Amino acid sequence: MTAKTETAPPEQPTPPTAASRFTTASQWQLVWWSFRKHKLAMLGAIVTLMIYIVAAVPDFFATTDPSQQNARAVYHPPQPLHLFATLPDGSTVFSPHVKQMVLKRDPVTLAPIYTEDPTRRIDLRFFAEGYAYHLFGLIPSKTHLIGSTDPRQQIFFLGSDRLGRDVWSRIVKGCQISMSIGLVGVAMSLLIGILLGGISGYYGGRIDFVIQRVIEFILALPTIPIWLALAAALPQNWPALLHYFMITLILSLIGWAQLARVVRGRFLSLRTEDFVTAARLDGASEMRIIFRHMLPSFMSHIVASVTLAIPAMILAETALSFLGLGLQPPVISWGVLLREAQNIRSIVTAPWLFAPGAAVVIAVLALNFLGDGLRDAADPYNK
Amino acid sequence: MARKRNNSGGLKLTRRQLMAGAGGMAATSLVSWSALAQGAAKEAPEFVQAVADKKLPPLAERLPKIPLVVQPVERVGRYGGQIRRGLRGSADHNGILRMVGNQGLTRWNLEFTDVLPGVAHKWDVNAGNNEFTFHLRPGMKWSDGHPFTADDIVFVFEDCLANTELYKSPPALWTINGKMCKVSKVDDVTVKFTFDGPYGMFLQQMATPLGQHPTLFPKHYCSKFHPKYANNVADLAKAANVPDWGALFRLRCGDIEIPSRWGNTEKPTLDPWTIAEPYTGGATRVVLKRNPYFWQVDTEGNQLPYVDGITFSIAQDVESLMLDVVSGKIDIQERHIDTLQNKPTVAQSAQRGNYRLFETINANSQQMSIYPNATHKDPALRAIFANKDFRIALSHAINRQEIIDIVYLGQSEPWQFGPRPTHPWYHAKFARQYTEFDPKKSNEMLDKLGFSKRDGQNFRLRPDGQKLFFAVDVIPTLYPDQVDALELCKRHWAAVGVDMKVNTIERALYYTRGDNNDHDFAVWQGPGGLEPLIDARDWVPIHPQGSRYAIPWAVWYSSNGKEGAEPPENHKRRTKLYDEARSISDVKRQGELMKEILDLAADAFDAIGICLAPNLFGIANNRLRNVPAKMPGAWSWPNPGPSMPQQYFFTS
Amino acid sequence: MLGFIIKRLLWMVPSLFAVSFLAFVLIQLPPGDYVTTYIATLAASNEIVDRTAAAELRTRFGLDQPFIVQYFKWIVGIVTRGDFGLSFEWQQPVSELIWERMALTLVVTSSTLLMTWALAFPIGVYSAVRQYSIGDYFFTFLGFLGLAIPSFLLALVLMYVAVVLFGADVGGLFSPEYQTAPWSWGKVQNLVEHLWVPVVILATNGTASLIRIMRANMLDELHRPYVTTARAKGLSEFRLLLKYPVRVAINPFISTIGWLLPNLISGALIVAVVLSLPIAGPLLLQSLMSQDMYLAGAFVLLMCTLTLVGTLLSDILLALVDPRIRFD
Amino acid sequence: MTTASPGQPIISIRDLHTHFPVRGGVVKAVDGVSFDLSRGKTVCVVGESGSGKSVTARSILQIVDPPGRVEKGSIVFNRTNGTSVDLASLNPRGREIRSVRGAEIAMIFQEPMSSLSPVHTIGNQITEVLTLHLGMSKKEATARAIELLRAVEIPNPERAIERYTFEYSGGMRQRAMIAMALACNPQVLIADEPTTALDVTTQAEILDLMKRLQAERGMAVMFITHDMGVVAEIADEVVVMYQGKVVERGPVEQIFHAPQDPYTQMLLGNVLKLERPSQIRAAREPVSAEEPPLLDVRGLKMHFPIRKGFFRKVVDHVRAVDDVDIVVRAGETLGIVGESGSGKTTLGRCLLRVYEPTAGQILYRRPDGSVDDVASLEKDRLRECRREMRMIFQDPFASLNPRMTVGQIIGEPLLVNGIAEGSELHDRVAALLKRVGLNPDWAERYPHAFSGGQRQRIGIARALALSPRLIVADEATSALDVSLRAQMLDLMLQLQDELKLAYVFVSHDISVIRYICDRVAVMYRGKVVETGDAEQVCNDPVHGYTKALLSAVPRPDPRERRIHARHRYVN
Repeated sequence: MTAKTETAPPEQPTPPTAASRFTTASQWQLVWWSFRKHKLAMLGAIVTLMIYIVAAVPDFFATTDPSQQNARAVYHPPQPLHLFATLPDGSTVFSPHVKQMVLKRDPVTLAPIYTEDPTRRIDLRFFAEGYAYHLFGLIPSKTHLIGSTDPRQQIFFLGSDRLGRDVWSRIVKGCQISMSIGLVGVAMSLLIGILLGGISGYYGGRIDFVIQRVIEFILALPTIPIWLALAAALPQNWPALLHYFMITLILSLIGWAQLARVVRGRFLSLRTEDFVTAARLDGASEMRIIFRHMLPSFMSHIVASVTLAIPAMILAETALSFLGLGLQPPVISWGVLLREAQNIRSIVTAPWLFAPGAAVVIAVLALNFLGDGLRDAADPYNK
Repeated sequence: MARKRNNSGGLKLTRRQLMAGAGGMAATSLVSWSALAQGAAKEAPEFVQAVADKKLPPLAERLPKIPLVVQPVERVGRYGGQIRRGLRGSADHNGILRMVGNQGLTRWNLEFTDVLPGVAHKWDVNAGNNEFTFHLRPGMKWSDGHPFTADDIVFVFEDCLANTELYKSPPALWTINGKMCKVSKVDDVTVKFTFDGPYGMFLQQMATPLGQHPTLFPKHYCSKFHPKYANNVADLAKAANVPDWGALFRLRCGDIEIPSRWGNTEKPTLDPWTIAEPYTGGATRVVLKRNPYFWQVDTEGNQLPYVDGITFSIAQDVESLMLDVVSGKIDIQERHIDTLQNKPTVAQSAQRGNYRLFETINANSQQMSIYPNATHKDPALRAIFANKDFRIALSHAINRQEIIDIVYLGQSEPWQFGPRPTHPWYHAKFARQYTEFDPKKSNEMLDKLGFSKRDGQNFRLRPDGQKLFFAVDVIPTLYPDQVDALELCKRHWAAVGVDMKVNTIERALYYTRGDNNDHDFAVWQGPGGLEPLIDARDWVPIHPQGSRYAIPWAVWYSSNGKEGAEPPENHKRRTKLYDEARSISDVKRQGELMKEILDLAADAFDAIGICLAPNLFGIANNRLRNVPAKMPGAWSWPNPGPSMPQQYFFTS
Repeated sequence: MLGFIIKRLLWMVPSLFAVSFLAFVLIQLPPGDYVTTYIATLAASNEIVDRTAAAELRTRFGLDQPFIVQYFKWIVGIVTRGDFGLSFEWQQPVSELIWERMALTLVVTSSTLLMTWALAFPIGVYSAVRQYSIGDYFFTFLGFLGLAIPSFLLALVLMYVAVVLFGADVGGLFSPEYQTAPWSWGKVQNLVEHLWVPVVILATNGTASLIRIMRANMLDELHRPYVTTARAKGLSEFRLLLKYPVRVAINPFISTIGWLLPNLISGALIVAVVLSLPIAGPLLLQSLMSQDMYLAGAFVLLMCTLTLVGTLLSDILLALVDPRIRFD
Repeated sequence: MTTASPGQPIISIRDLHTHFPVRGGVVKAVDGVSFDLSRGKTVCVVGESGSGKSVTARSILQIVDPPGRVEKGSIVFNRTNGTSVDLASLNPRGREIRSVRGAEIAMIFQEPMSSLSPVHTIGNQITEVLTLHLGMSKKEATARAIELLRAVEIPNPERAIERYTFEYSGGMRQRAMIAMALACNPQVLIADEPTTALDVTTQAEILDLMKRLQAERGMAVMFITHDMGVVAEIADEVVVMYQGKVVERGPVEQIFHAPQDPYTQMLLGNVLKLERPSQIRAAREPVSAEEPPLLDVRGLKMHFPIRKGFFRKVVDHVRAVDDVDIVVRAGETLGIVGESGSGKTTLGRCLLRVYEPTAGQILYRRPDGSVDDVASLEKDRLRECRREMRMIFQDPFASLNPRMTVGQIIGEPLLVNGIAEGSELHDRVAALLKRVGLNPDWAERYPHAFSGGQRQRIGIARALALSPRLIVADEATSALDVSLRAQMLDLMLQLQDELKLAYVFVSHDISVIRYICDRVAVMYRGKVVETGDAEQVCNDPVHGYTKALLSAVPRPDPRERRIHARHRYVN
């Protein structure tokens, strides 16, 4: 038998470098400490957190009802936010506002032309009163993070679309669907993946053989045609929520087989670990072995792969929407918004309609950085 | 389009000029050929050389004795150049048809008001309106130089359309009372069509794309794939890897509306240009080249077409077609890019792309017809939808001007249904009733109808306690503007307490739901603005797929009362009047009948309209001339074909 | 090894039957059929298909027959005659349609693959060797960015920029004058001029993820004892990296070569649609959308076959490059 | 072969410092080391893990893994041709140091499996050095490689060069490594624990080989090891390292027989302690052979099927345990000794039915006198038996769930068997910790806060939690440094006294067996070839294999070099 190299110095009460809190640090604390050192991952975590806060209460961050059309503000260009105003006497005061713009339509080309009206500005304030909504779908509220002091005056931080709907508010609202579709989709593939992978890996033998063949078969099916066919096959008269759920399910079809393989592999290798054998000899039941001893051992890996799977889902949703098979308006998701922007018209006359693309890129980047950092920090014991 | 026709009518077609607004009229006349023949007939330089090399017979031998003389829109042009145009990824064969495939026995004038001689240089119609004798042009030839005669037309009818292996049943256009017309050869250049009953619209139908069968199959070529004339068809089918001779025939000779019509470079045609690079599944472009035997000349005797050929590039995505347009890689295009929403973009890039915009007169009447299903399966909803006051209330609740401003860039006017304002049959009441935005009135009416109770969200409740709610089917991929307009309607209706769902569904499902009569409401574009008698679905319940306010009634009509549901008196009366108007050709009488129909339709108020279908646009390269500044846009007038692209030319 | 291959090949037969059936079911799943979509497509330009004509089309295509009969006819045709049926839309034999597009499909996808590898390998190795250097961070960021941008968005914007700002000719793979010209130097050059835009777009995404994988693989191998052994032999760093860790880190890629086979067809789908590339992807998409059953079915079947063959190929390749597996 | 001036050392290391900058500080892995290597002499660098011996060796060739780097000091390399170079001052990536590596100074490593490339043939890896440094053609290099393999006694070298690493056995791999190192006739050979991963008999062969080659070539050898027996066997000079510093150096005789430094003395003391039976055991009453056995294993077989092909058909079996009979009596320690692959670990695990035995009986006498066959027990009854029969694992890292606190780990058997919970559980865990010599307050800590020895104590506490009667200890001390090994064994013996425990002690280490066991079973290829009293088996073995095994173990006394004259067992 081989002598393993031992890293800790011999027989000292506690390793000398360790602070006392290190000794009682649980797995998650260790992961956190190691994760914290990753600057990019921390940034990703913060951005992700912010995005999910926005996704939780999108209406609070919106300035206008995202479905509110406005005939006088079609293809309204973005209005930059000015934080300070210059008073007539030349002094500068803090007074958030945007410049008002007036619409004229070119009689020949029909193109909307906006001119800034330097004399008029729209004053803004924080926690302004705006359109009514329900916080978390329950609590009625009218408060918005920022809004015009005059609720009849619309503001367009990121411009408006062809119907005069506020792009910023729509991005914020779309955030809810897009971010949750990733989360729910991954949760579903996780559920199937862990269940089947776990059964396969823990029990092995014939069940394993069957599940492995099923997984291989599913992996052999080409994804895109299946997506297309399934998405096209969805009964379109289903309620939006069910439809959304099904789209998510279709997207999660990509993920589960891969995840099941990972889980199986983990289970297979853990099954022969000494500490699992020890637990079995301790008399722990199968369930307890799985849930108390094995599952925590790869939970952090699962969390990392889940984090990395969410951006794939978000991108898949946009791709499906691009093909016209994903969610449909009036549902607002980033994919839907991008599909609406997906034309030469937008590039030429309203490039700000691509702002949802930036939102996708930011969200995907943040989640990838976060996931990458988590993956590196996932196993604090094997350093 | 052809339905049951059983009335007879006058012979002479004397419609007034309906579209005074249409610019530069391409008046074509039968100028005496002898007058022209004296001048040196001119032809394209490439043919001059070919003739000199004896590869081609001289022009005089190639042209018929009586060629069609075309009056150019602006001026006599010059030879040369290649027109660049775009097709969408697939199933866009009609994009080629519209440009080159309009060589029927008759053809439309530019104003879409009258039929003019086409392949036939004249015709006679009997008093019973059921016998049509067409006089073909002597000496006319297919694009391979083979003579075109009455035999070709007889072949089409007797051997092809009547062959049940090729056509299970003959196309409806050629049948009256369930029987296909008899086509007989009088002599080489005379052919007679005999129908079982009067057919007042026959000459117009012959000018539409579906009426072009007589000139579609050259006997000398297509008989090679017909078992009656060839005994090796089974082998040929096998060699071509297709299951039977029918498939082989369609592969080689095509049909009016299938891609393979443009997939065979060998098939002779009567078109100004013939296929040089075919339209197949793998094609990235389709190229057509000049037909040396084309049978039309300009007023100076120059053989048409002026332009050497046409290149259709195939864009998988409409956006790359748009890109080609704005970057000046397309010479003429309206198809796929002509939505109003695209207009600012296209107009702004006109200078960069070196093109100008021309206008297409929308043949449609209504931009978005909202059809409440008056024959809904659910009795409660049926009672509500069938109530005229309910529909009036909904109509008054719509702020049409807002929809026009936002969705249609202010380019339209509130409108219900019927012939367009420029049309002589324009019906003011049917077109304008209930279009005022009057939520107060709407609320009063709805209250009176028994929907006065409201729920927690301020939506009205039906007397049975359920929320007043319905879904409106719309196809987002087909008409994205309608989704936008419906979103606005939703808000307008919500303001009067009516809840509606914009039911965005995929197109196949839209049809399936319609066929099964499953829809609450549905929207579609309302056709018939310029051809109120050819497409009358919105004022007469005759179209089993299009008359969505009452599909079972339309089925009842088209099945002669065997299927569907019997319509109310008002509607039945309209179908009767319609049948009568279709069988006659006396325009004045037609107008009277039509007025009666529209009176009844206005009274019934079956569907709710939003606005007059706005005119669309197309682009033409600044060097490409003789393109009318205004032309109709319709399937019956398959733009730009009837504007005669063969007389377009490039300035140097 | 030979026995193994034969067994795997035999195993493919029932798999392919199952897959073909599933493919058929999937294509039939959406409501309506080819004729419905055909009518709807034409309706988009206000063109009207006659009701009787529609019924006739259904009879002609056999769409009025029960599903299982349609499947049976199709599969018998394939097995007995190698006949994949007639495309409803094009009235052309399916195999002809697919083959027509295969050559260019291969050109696009394989040049994408080459570019992806040519970029990803050196960058991945660099990133791993210089872990946490500025360069590593730069490429990591770039890699993630490449992963984050939806390819269709990139395609559209790049296409617009190339066309409008640089006057490039992007749609398609050839200039008009070369479209149908026989192959020549000029045509190849022309192809290369057109190829770069789609290849750059297609490669962006693939390269990004490949860099990540290569970097991770390399990091796993870099600190293995055998690398130290090689260093103790006096090999130069460059030679050492190339011969040992890179050689081992590359094995996981070889195992994915097989997975790329079906990608040859469907991989570039979305980008090809945006850029109007005359390759297989858009045809596949179109056939699925219009429910052109036999064409779509043949595509799906072809891709499944390629997946299965590819997996087998991967296993064989992996065994060839990795003696540990060969002798297992 | 070399005729340089004998007085001058070939390598002279002075005040070498190699540091590893880490977050928040610097680890001084080598901290002012000085010693010399001379031609034809073997210098053994000895020390426990983490003492810096390996980093010292790597510093010579400048192949310290990043972020480590030579900070200070000189490594002067005096060539035979009279030139000298300070290796420490060379650019680690430069051409100069590269021309030294492999050509003039060669190195071999501990794990031949992972130290050789898995995807290149052995021949390829050897010829590479030859073409690189000697500029040989491919053909010449191949011929030379075959010659080299023959020199290291690899049979059939012509075919062997085409083979891959994994096709070689452990000893062969190390031979191939040596062949590779010797390819360019280096003047210095650095061997970093080259025999640690090998069985003793194989180790003996490799040591023999190295000795012979050194004699033939007159190389200077720097031999790194933690095994004092090996040091005594081969060293001319010894350098003892502790925490990056040289604590003592001198001729082997002096180090072993007159050690000056307290650390050396402690180290040797521990080693020598294990050369004799334990004092604790010596003071005990011998266990009567008449007593009914606690565990009576009869005809135990454990065959693992070898499956092949697509349908996973069983084509053969690995007979890991093949018809084994052993007896364990209450209060005694049975040692099971054997080399890797002998089936001893499998046997240990079968006793608790971690594996399902293929055949045979494991008769276990319950406290009430009834006898259960563990091999065929029902689930519930097995659980009861497993409370009385416990296990201690080899790897103190892998056997403790890193995600549970020590208290949870030790309390787990009490909890799941419903014996204690709440504050009672807490108290019992505290008592157990105290019993194995750990601070009861540490129950809240996680395993990562403990050193290897402490972890092994936690493992013992877990085994003790259910008041067992029999403990199977599977290589319980192999992962520990020698200084900890004796402590751990003493603890186990104490506990045996206090709790009347019986041990089945599985080990490959004869000295450990001799120290702790009353009786010994020697396993070879799945069979027990010899059983008997520990004294008798260790001192006067009967079976040929046992003789070979014992004689291959190097004694920690330079005066008793005997490996060369060892008994060789050929089956």
